[in-house]
Amino acid sequence: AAQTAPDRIKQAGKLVIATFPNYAPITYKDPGSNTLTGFDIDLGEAIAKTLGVKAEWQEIAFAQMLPSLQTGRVDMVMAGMSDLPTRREVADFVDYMTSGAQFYTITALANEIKSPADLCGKSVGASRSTNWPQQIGDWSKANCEGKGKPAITVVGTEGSVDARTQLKTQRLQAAVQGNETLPYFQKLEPNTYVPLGKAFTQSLVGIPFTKAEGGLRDAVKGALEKLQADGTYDQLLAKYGLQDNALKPISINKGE
Amino acid sequence: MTPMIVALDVRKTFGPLKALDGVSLEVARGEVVCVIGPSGSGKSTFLRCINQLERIDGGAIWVNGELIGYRREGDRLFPLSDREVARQRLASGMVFQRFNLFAHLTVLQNIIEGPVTVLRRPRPEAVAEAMALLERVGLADKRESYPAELSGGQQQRIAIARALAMKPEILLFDEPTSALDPELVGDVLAVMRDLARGGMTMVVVTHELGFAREVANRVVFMDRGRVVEQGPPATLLSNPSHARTREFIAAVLP
Amino acid sequence: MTPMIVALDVRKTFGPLKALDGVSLEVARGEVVCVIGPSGSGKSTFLRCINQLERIDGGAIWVNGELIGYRREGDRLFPLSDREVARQRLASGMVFQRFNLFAHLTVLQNIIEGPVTVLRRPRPEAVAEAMALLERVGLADKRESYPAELSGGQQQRIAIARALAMKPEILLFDEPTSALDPELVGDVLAVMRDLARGGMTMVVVTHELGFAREVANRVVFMDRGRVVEQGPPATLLSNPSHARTREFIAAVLP
Amino acid sequence: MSGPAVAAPGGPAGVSPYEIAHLTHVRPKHYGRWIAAALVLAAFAAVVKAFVEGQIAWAVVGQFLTASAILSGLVNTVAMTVWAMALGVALGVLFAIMVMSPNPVLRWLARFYIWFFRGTPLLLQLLLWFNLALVFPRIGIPGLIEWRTVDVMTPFMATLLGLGINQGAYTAEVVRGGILSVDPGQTEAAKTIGMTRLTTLRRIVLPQAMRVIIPPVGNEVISMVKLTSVASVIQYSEILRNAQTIYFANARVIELLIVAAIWYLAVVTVLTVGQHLLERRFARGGRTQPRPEAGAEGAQA
Amino acid sequence: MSGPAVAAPGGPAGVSPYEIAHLTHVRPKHYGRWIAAALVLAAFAAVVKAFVEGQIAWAVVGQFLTASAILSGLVNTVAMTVWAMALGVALGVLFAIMVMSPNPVLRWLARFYIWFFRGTPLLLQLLLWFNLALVFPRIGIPGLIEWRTVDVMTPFMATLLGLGINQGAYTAEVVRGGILSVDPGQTEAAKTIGMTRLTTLRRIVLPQAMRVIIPPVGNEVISMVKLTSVASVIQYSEILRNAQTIYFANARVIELLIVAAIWYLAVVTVLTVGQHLLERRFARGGRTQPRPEAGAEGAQA
Ligand SMILES: Nc1ncnc2c1ncn2[C@@H]1O[C@H](COP(=O)(O)OP(=O)(O)OP(=O)(O)O)[C@@H](O)[C@H]1O
Ligand SMILES: Nc1ncnc2c1ncn2[C@@H]1O[C@H](COP(=O)(O)OP(=O)(O)OP(=O)(O)O)[C@@H](O)[C@H]1O
Ligand SMILES: [Mg+2]
Ligand SMILES: [Mg+2]
Repeated sequence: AAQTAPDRIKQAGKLVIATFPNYAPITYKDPGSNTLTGFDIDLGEAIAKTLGVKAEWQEIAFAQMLPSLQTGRVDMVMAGMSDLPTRREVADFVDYMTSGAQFYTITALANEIKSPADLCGKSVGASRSTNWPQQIGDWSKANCEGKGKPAITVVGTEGSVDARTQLKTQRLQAAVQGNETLPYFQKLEPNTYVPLGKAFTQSLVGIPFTKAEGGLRDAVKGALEKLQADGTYDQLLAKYGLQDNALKPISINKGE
Repeated sequence: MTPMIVALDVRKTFGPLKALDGVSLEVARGEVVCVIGPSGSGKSTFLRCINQLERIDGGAIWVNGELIGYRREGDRLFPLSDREVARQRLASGMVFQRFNLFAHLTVLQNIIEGPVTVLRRPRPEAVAEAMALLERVGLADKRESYPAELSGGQQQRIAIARALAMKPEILLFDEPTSALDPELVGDVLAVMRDLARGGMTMVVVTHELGFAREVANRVVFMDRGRVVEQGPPATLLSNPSHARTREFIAAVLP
Repeated sequence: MTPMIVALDVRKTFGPLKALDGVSLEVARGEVVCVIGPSGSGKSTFLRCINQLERIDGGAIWVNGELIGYRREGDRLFPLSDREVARQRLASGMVFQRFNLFAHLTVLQNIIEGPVTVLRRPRPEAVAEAMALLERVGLADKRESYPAELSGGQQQRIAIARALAMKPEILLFDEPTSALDPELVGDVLAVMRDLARGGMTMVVVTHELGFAREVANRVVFMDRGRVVEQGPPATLLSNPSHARTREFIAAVLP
Repeated sequence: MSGPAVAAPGGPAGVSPYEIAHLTHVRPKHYGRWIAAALVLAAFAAVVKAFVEGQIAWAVVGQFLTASAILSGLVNTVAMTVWAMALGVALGVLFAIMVMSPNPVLRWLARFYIWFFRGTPLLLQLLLWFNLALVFPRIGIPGLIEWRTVDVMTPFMATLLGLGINQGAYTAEVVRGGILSVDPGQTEAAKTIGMTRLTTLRRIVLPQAMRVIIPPVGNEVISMVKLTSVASVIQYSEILRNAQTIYFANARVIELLIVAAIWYLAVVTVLTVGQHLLERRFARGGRTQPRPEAGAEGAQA
Repeated sequence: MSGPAVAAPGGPAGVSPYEIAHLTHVRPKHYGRWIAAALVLAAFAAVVKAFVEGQIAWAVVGQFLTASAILSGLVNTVAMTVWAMALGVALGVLFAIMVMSPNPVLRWLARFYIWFFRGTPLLLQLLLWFNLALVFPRIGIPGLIEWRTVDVMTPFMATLLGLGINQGAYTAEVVRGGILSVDPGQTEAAKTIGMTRLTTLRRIVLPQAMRVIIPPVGNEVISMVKLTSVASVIQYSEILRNAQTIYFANARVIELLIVAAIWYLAVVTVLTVGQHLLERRFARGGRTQPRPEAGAEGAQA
């Protein structure tokens, strides 16, 4: 019973989901076929199927997703969105994946920078619409300033793409992006990027719902649990090389 | 027979300046009146008031017996709306010193613009009449030209044809030849002479005293916003009674 | 004494049109020459060639003995640069039909602009001389006015003062009074008469035959880009030898 | 004063320099210009070479130039430019007339519109239209016919309103300038043949104002082509957004931007040509007054 | 034709309707306008009320209005507007003169500049400047003095070049229009007092062209204030970017945009006032030719 969708959704026969295809391999457009692809897309389709409705995808800029949820333009969001306390003021999150912030640099600088500890006093960038810039600062306080070394200069870039371009022009000496996405770019541009150590934070990725949609939230949670039980979830993780990011069991509003 | 134009104690001020300081004048049907006077004496302003390009501040003007620009209610005069003023303007046509032909329209389009857009006449009829008018001013072959392609004298004759196309009862001319080269003045005066002979009521502000002498029924001399003196051209131009008039005529005649 | 201006077989075409079709003319130092002729006969074009507002296509012009607009090398004439042409223009001043005062400058600024910017005279000197010129044209009290605040006659007198401020050896006038109200013409002609008496070399395109008769040493009649006839005013204006001249004079004189 | 010798056509009294009157007039050669041209071309070639040899994969540019996502984005960009400009010009003319109206209510309303929409960032305006449901959850006539605001405010609709209304405020200023540039004598002449204020504007003043209005509006149309890209935040899928979506996946940033630039240049080239044709069309009849010093024939007007 | 009776001043032969000549002229009352004004105000109040009551947290707006990130962004926005506009106007004047030059090399160079920079998206231009290092890793005179391109191309520098050079292309068209609008008689008069082409432009033509140039350039300055926000992609921290940085963290999108809008409106208001003052300053001396039908006194020019 938990996985039945609210009547409104069943009548419409569709689940309207916002995504923004700028986050390979979670959600992106395949340049060849120009179709939406990625782990979130496959998972969203599976959730809709479990609930007995169709998934309808709307492409919405990241910053516009929560307002679109509030205006009722979309029912939920699947775009690798982190479950953060500030975001929980307006939405409830069903967490379905973990994500870690990962330092990396380019091959040209790999001799100079071998581990995260070498980053003190350097410029490190990350997409400004995420909480990574803040996390880099926290890391620097603990691991650079805390040990009497110069602090990292944190640069908020327009997006992860921009961070990678600035790395290539050596405006930045390192960058941070989610450990779920880095392998994709290592494969896309071989011999370019070098990860530095392991992910230095652990956060939860979730699907937000408005506070008024408790019914739908629980239905989706139920659907996800069912997909984990029948193995679909693991199969999809494997398809995109994301086994390290599995979150079991599904939780609600557990992100920090 | 009611006079065509009656102006009674007309006043018009621009800020502190009294451009018209109580002008009274009657013009009979078919009469040709020439207005002369020094620069700034209010000649243009008076014509513009008759045609309601300016709204008067005092006095009243009747055209063809109809009070213009205002509607009487009890003891007070209320201004008419834009639409009613536009209707009243149809009684008079105006020809300007600088021609003011519509620069983006050909000669023919200039002439039929009013009949077609304002009077809602069928286009072919308007064109036929426009061609007759162009014949009359001697410019039928210029119908596809744009104003900028014509000489000043040609432009002014087109301007007259444009005014005539509206079939007005009065034609007002404001120094119609003073922007023309001397050689081109003659053609325009010829057209005006022709109109006067045809019985058109005309008020002409001009410095062409020769024309006034020949064509006008009456000459009016204005100075400082007032009518100083008026009378038949022979009397007023050759033997004016006021000193100011004498002075002016001496200055203008070479 | 070399003549002030020598024009020899001057030709100027605009596309297919021969605006000047071989004009030859000499003007002596201190002479006043009036040029008359119908519209389009090339009078303005000729003045503009003397002042290098147009570059001539054939023939040559000397001003004060100096070949203008070209430099001779062997058998060929090479055009001068913008800077050299500007220097040569200083020999002549020009007064236009439409005055062309600098609209954004006051009367005084209009007059000192040339002396200060082009001749690099110290400002106080230029101002003192400008004031003397303004006295001479009777407009000292208007020095702070903008051109738009002046009557046409006043603007034209300022234009003359502006030309004089450059201390030219020749003054060229292109119909200086034809854009003026008849009452305002007198003042401008008075200033010009005064200049002529002072010995200034002047070439005046004009329709004011009265002025020509009184002031000119010689009158030149042009038609279709050629000089048809020239001579002392008394002869040419009263007893012209060519039919075309007679026709023109009959049309212009009222 | 010596009486002048009347010069017989052909030559004056044998003064030697005057003989040159019949020499050849030489057209200037301008060697300097050709050297300058060569230098400019060389510098240009150097820059092009640097770009060709720089870290840019030109094969990728070629490959995506006609990708279907790029082409459909191009169509959306052009379509939105056309619609938003149409709305902008209509509103611009309307508010320019209002701001010059004798009626103070209309005048102040128009002033407020111009101030407000020129004064707020386009991004905010787009987001406000897109998220109008935050303020008005439903629109229509209550009880009679109503829609959910989010269903009406599609990305297309919100973009159209946002761009069009914003553009209208700028265009209003341009149109006002154009109307002021028309010789007031034209309005007076129109009045004397009995036209009302609005007919005069429509038939006489606006057609002549076009000459002054077209160049700045041309600038604005060209800006608009590129401004549509701001609408990508509310998911209008124009060309730049589609190019970005591709580079998000394949990391070819500069290459995809060059693809977009090539198409933008193509569109702008077409628009520039169109603008020149329109300018020529409205130059018909030329200026109201002949150029100063021009012959009365007006051949050179 | 009957000889006319000469009307003695004071009144004609007792025709009754003529008596009304001495009645009071009433100024129109315009009740309709007041009703319209009331309706407009009511509608306006309703919209404001809807916004106040909508899902917008006005307390957040108040709280961030004077936040230091917002204020420093404002300073950067205004500073960049001033610098980029200065560069844009300088380039605009230069290229307008070049495009009208008799020298064909200069003319084609200027045409290319205008076509290229109007034709490519600003975003691309900014990214190209910012990432110039991809093409030219070092700049300077090889061997003598050299810098790493990324050290020279700071976000400020790249934004300034991108916005200024882009703006120059648009301004060139506006300046060209302005120069064309000046009566050619002014240039001729300047020539006759011996001025060269450039002196004439500087002393006579450009000051008079200002009247036509200022309104569209005013539009462009106001656009520029908001265009600076495009530079956020290359990390220039102007007001909108700083507002975004805040809402990325706290998800108060509309509220922060309203904060930015309030400051933009303030800046635009100041600019509009400045524009009107400048317009008045350059209106000095008025039009070259008096209005048609105006008295020679020109009091109304
Ligand atoms: N719209 C206006 N605003 C202010 N003053 C005006 C206006 N129209 C005319 N005047 C002034 O009113 C007075 C009378 O002007 P009007 O044009 O009627 O004179 P006029 O006799 O036609 O002179 P002219 O022979 O120079 O045409 C002049 O002093 C003029 O400056
Ligand atoms: N810049 C030009 N381009 C083309 N044709 C021109 C130009 N300037 C003059 N013309 C033509 O050259 C001929 C001579 O013109 P010009 O102005 O010298 O005559 P004008 O004798 O001064 O006549 P007006 O008395 O009308 O001033 C005319 O047919 C005129 O149209
Ligand atoms: Mg007048
Ligand atoms: Mg001439």
